[in-house]
Amino acid sequence: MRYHPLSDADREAMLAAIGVADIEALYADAPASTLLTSPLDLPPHKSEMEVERVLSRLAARNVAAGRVPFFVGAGAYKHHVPASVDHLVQRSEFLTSYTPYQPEISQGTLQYLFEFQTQVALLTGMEVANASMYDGSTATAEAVLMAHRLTKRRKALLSGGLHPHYAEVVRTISRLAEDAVADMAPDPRGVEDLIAQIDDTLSCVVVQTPDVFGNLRDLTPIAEACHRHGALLVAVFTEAVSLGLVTPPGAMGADIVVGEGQSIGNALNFGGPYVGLFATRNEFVRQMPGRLAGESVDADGRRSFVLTLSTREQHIRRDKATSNICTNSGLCALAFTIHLTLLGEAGLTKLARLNHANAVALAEMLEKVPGVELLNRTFFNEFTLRVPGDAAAIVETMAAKGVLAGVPVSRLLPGAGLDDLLLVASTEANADEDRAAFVSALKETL
Amino acid sequence: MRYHPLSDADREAMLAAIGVADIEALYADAPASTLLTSPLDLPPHKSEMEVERVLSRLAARNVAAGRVPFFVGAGAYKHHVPASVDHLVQRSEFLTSYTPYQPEISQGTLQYLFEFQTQVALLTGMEVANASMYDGSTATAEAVLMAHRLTKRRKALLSGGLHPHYAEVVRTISRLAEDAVADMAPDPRGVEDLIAQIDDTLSCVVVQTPDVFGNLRDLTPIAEACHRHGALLVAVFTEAVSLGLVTPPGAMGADIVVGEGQSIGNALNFGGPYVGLFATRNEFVRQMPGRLAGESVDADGRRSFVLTLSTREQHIRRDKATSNICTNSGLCALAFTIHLTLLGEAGLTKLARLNHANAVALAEMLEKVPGVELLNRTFFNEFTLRVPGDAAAIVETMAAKGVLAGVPVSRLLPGAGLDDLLLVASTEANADEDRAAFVSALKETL
Amino acid sequence: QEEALIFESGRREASGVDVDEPPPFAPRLGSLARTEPIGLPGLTEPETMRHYVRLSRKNYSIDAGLYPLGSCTMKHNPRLNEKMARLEGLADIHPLQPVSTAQGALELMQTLAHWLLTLTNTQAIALSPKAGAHGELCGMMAIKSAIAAKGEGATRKVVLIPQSAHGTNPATAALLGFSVRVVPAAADGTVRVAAVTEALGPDVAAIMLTNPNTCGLFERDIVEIADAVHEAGAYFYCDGANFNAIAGVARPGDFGVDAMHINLHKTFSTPHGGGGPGAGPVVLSQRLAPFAPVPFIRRDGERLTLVEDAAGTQSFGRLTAFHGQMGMFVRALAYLLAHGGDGVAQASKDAVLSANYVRAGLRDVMTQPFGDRACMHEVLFDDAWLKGSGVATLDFAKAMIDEGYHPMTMYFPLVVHGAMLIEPTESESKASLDLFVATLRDLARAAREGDKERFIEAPRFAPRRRVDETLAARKPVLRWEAGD
Amino acid sequence: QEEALIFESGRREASGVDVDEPPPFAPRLGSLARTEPIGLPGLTEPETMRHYVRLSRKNYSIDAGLYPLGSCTMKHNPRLNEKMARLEGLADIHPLQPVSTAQGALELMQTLAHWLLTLTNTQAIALSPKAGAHGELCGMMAIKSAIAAKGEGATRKVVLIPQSAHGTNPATAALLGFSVRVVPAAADGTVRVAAVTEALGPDVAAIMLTNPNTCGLFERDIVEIADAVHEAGAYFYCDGANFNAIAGVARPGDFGVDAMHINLHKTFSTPHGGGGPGAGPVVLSQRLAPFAPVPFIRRDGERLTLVEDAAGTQSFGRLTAFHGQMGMFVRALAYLLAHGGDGVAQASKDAVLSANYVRAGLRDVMTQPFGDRACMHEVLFDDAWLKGSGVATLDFAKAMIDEGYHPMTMYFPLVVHGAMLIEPTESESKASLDLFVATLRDLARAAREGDKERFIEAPRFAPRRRVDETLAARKPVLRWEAGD
Repeated sequence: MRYHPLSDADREAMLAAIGVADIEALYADAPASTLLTSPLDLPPHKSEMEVERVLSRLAARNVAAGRVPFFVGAGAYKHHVPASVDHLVQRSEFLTSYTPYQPEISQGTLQYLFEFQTQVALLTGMEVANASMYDGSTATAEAVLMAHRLTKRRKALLSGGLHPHYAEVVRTISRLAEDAVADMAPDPRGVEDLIAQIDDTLSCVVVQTPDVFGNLRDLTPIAEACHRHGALLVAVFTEAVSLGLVTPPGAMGADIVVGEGQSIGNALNFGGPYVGLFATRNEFVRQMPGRLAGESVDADGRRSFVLTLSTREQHIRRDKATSNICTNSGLCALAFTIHLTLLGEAGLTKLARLNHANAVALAEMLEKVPGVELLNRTFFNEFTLRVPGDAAAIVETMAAKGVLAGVPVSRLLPGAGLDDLLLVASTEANADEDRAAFVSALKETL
Repeated sequence: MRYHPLSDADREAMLAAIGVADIEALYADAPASTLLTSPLDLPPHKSEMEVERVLSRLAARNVAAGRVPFFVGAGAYKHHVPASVDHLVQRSEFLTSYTPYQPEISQGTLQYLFEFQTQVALLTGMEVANASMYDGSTATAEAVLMAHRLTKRRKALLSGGLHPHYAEVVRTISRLAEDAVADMAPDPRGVEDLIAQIDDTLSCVVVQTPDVFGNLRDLTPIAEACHRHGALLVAVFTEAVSLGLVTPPGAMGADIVVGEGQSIGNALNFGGPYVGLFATRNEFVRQMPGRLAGESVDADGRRSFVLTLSTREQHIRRDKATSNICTNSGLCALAFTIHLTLLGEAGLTKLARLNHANAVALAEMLEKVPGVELLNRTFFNEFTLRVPGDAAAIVETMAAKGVLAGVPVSRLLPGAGLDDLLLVASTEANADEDRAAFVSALKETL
Repeated sequence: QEEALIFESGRREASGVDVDEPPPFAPRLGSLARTEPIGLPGLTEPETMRHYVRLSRKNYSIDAGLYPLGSCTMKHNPRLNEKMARLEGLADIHPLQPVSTAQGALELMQTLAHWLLTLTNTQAIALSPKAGAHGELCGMMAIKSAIAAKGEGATRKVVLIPQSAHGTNPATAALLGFSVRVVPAAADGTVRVAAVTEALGPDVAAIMLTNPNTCGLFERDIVEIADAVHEAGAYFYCDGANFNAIAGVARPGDFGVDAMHINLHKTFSTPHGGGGPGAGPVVLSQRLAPFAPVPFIRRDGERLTLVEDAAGTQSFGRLTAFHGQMGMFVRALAYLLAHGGDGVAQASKDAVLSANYVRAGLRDVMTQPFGDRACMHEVLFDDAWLKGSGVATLDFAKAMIDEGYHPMTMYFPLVVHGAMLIEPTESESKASLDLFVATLRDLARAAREGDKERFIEAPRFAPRRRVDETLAARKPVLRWEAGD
Repeated sequence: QEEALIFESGRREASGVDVDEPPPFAPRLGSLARTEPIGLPGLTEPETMRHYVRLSRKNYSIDAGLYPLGSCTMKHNPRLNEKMARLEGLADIHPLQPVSTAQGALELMQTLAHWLLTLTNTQAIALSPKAGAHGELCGMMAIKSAIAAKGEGATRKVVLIPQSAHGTNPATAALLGFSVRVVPAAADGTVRVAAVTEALGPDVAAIMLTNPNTCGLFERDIVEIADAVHEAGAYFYCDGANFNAIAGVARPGDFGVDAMHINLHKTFSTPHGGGGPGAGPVVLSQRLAPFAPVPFIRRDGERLTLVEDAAGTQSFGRLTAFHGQMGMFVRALAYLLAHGGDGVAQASKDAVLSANYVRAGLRDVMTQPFGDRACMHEVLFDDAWLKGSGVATLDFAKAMIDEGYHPMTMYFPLVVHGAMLIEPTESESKASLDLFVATLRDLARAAREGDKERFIEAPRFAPRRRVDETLAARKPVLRWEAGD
């Protein structure tokens, strides 16, 4: 086996040194009844060529986003990732290194995490950020738990514009952790009156902008209402590129900002791995979950980076930790920080502008299609259409024509009576011909 | 521009430091008539996404070997390259490093070249090998020139089984260097009487095994005849994998062994870059072209590697160098040596066996096709068929059916009256279904 | 040369990406267009390459050396797996595109599920957990849901956990509102059934046990413990962190496990990546199967469908936005296909063999807390042998850096004084193990002979000497600030 | 830790590749089956990864630092180009598959040809040369063929070459049976037309000139020289090694060049790869076009065809087995498309600007052989300023290693005593150039202040100290031998 350096002769020699007759003897503590006596019904090892063949065949049965006019978003976005990002992420010293608990031989990882934290803080307009979470949805759940710890209250209010998956994740963990959740109704036009629902029982209000329907939300009055009632405002985003062009949550009074970082540096990957972003105010840092890289000095006085404030974490506090999370999303955070370094402020701003321009161009074309209504007054690179008929069926028909038109709201909110709504996203990856293909496939379908 | 670190402000500051008003002033020595006054008619810079789009479209217009039943050989072979090979070759420290003239900071390159040289020597059965040449064909031409230098004669005899392109390369350089070449007729069955042509005017005889028609050639009697007449035997191979299973030229008395190393570690690449292998006897080393890595010690006495015997090279000897070659095929040699290290003797032997087995299986199926004749008594992974009709037309028809059946001899030897011969190669990449597809497409075509 | 921060070397106007300028258009941002600059630095592409390549060269990695990290399992990461994860048809697909256009992806997930269920002899799987700790949460959520379904939610509020457990276990239990009751270990480092029986009661929801345990030992009472737990109406959560010692050799389902997460990076070699991303699928017994989270895959003749809505099922709900760590699934499946059933078993056995070989090589110079007995895939030493030398476990570990090694796991498990937990994995050659043992013997000799400097001052030859962690925690500097 | 040779760490039976066993079959090897073992060592995949990763870490690279190598042009290698060269439809195609199945490949080569012809204002191109020196050979073969076609083959046997030329120039001329006549340079480092006229005669076949020349200067008489050469019935071969100073700014065709090779790695950034592979397409004037080697591409309506047979044409024949370095063509074209016409010109200008900036930064501490005048993309210093310091050019260069830099080009061109030729390229930021200049100033100061140790002992902080080259050459050990 190509992956196993030990030969049978090596094994013999090693067994002799240990002083046992065979490897089985080393499993002597295991009850005999639990040791397999015959091989499992699994195929034997395969050559590299054969593994490639099997997986390539599976891959060929999927429609890759880059091969068709592609408008699917709702929390994950098709963006171009520079070749240098993927090259660097595959450097042995990044790919195959361990969590940087030994700072002397991990400065590479620690410095990029420190840079990542700073970038996330700047992007969100917050004071401090952690070294990443699993993804945007789990980061949102952790934000709610953090708000509970900070306010010593245990009830969250979720906006009707929050991504339904995110809301479900919060509800699931809240129910099982025996915390309370209040839900607003789905809010396709972004007009809900959240403020009227805010009272002194809430630990936090969770609002997304751009919301799942694409609407930009002004968080400032909501933040003020929260703070009047001793609650925290948790702001959520699922499209990090939007922050290049819109007012950041930090500038609107958010206390905790969480979001999905996939769209900078990371592939779609059918949903994962992604990278959760998490930022807050300095005063809350000791209740923040996740890892943190901090600056220090080494014995020679040189600037050095090190994981810090680990007393919040499970391997020190065990049943009193801020979270049970043990890993972050290191390599995805690396991809994010490299891509954002490549972009810089100038590139991110331009990229966001191009996204917005493409979405506006598409919206203008679609608004003119008879029977189709654009629900959004504002949006960044995604918007909601009301279509004449079942959006899911329309998407399926258009897929058969080679156009992936978007996400039917009924897939995210089944049974909510929103079957005629379609979420449509457009990024820099869409060219003129993609938009034309969308419009013509839609017209044929309606 | 993403590749240019200097900003306009930087440029201004630098011009000021230099003391000139603009960059144009630095071109003052160039005659004004030669400086362009308006931009050339070339497109402006493109985003990475756009470059990918252009090149992907071109790529999509080619039929990739891995996507069809594929039997094309004749000097370049479709083999599986392990993923780790390509990963390692792309390590920054290999990919973007310079020729190892500074051994103190180039031990990585120098050690793998030393290992490569040893592997090539072992594989060919020779005493010493260089650090690689451009490819097999240019290595062959250099071998002839080396034989001329060693024997002080200037006439080579080329076997009729030598790859016609290789023969052309030798003839071209010989004609222009005013050396002589004697050619044997094309020899599809490997039965030519070379020995009768050997006399005291020859510097060398050039014989390929497996020859271009796939026949294995016993070099021993030819070597003896050469040596009787003071000539050298130059042995050529185009399929390095064959050396895992057949008697190496070194064991048959060859004086210089050259060949193409593409099939170990390197992609087909439409013909290049490839890697020429070059081995010889110790006594001839100072007339060998190309770079050499040698063992030495550093000032602390540690084993170290260094480019050596460079007095043979053009940057020292200028018009008396062994060759005008200045680069080798470093990265392709690296791919070769990594793949061969992964294979090892055990893996190479097995791989060669599987190649041979697949070719035999295919030959047995094709021999049974009515009207088709197998010309070879012996072969490794490639053989010659006589087909009823024009082989080129048959190949074209089969290509339209999605089978790339091989190389018509007429493409290599136009006008030689061998239009009904087809070279067919089969490697480990061919599965049962590929062979079945070949046979059925051939039957349909005939 | 020190490597500047991007905030020091970058410029606001520099960019390593060229973006096309759109034709003029009317924005639809309402009043929410950004008005203030972000403050982000940019680097051109050449500068970016150099920055990260230089940073990377300050890191240790498996590709460059052995990682003897007990319980963390740093093994070889085949590059084939990286290549497969980047196949366009697997990397460039969206979690919400029509399932009719992603049948290959679902088939891949089903295939991985089949392997994991077969290797564990369990009946259902939740693929979506994002990492091991997330898998623990998933498994304990399923248990809590099952208890609630039986109407015992109010009474069963205790989880049994041995002191040697990973910190994630009590953290997970606490997160779900359980209180933790510690189960003591016997003198031989294992949990005996008697201790469990003693701790069990009608208030117990579950036991969380790691097997092989964190001392590197197989829990020999495992079957009896499972029986006792089940008899008491509780569930058996098995921490699968050490599954790599037994995969293909024994099946947790045969121990009576109700739920177990599988760290794909530990057992099936998805890259650790400097701390993530992980993936922690959870296998479930028949009893817990109905409570598995959404989404899950259903086969409908030729067609695979995704069940994404928990309504109308007993599913406890959704753990994360989409379907899990697909990129990791691809890598793990590539690993499994490449190894085959035979290779997986061999990997486990070689891992155990290598750990015992290291044990045999060091047993006369270092001390083992539970005596010199066969271990599983990792071997545990304590610091009794360092007593009086003035060298602590930490110093010894830091001295390993100067010899070209990453330190072993230290001070874990907590139950052992000055613990040193060594896991060589199956990826090391005998020559590599021999060199490692010889180096540690040499260090041990030096420690005992009083060459304190070599330890207290270590590391001396690394990119950094010891870093002041106290300063970092006391005066946290967690981001760059202008004018720093 | 030292890294063993694979012959020391590998085993005959070990392999990092799994190969399927074929069903039994009757071999067709006749009497030529291998009977003796090869003696090759194998390593498993984990060992292989570690071996080469560790080796790589002993190398300097562009990605890790500046390479101030005059005349060798080590610039940034975009990873996009690597990605494009690996597109399945470009990497996995065979040179002899039907041209009907490779139309995209031929179109790509035609597109690259169009760029190169436009940038040089020439009329034909030979894509097949494998590297710069091979391109020289190609160009000189075309010239020799043209001369022969005019019936002057027997008389025109001399090639004019300036003393400062690359060694490949005289080597190429000699290989083709020409004798070399050296043209002296003027005191300002350039070749004046008078010197050329003096050397010209009816025996002269060609002049081989590099422009910008190897002293980093633009040959100001270039047009007059070309006219004189043509008037004398000879041809003008231009060594294109320094084309990167003028690409997009001036066109060799406008100088009167008849043939010029283009080093794709120097000008268009295909990676140097530790010494290759290169690619050296040659552009040709109308006068030489008929003699271009096969294969070449012909457009036949929509269809592209390959002319592979020289018969019936004036082509001088074939230079190499197939169509050239396709993998390098892809990279170069990706570079060109990305840069665009504007970016190529900017690259040339920035390269010249950066070289002059380094000149401005060092002109008061180092000496220039031809006075302080504007240079092209590289700046040349001599060792006059080191006189009496006991430090030679070599020592100075080796001391640069200890500062984290690759040495500059030394002792070339030969016409300058103790030459130091510095080419920073357009890929360095101003901050990087400033640091480089500051470092060299510091070293220069140390050399002049007599801190000899720092130079004579250098390098002290590299993977190796100075290597004994004499020993290597006197007792060549060119391969590993058992029992070494």
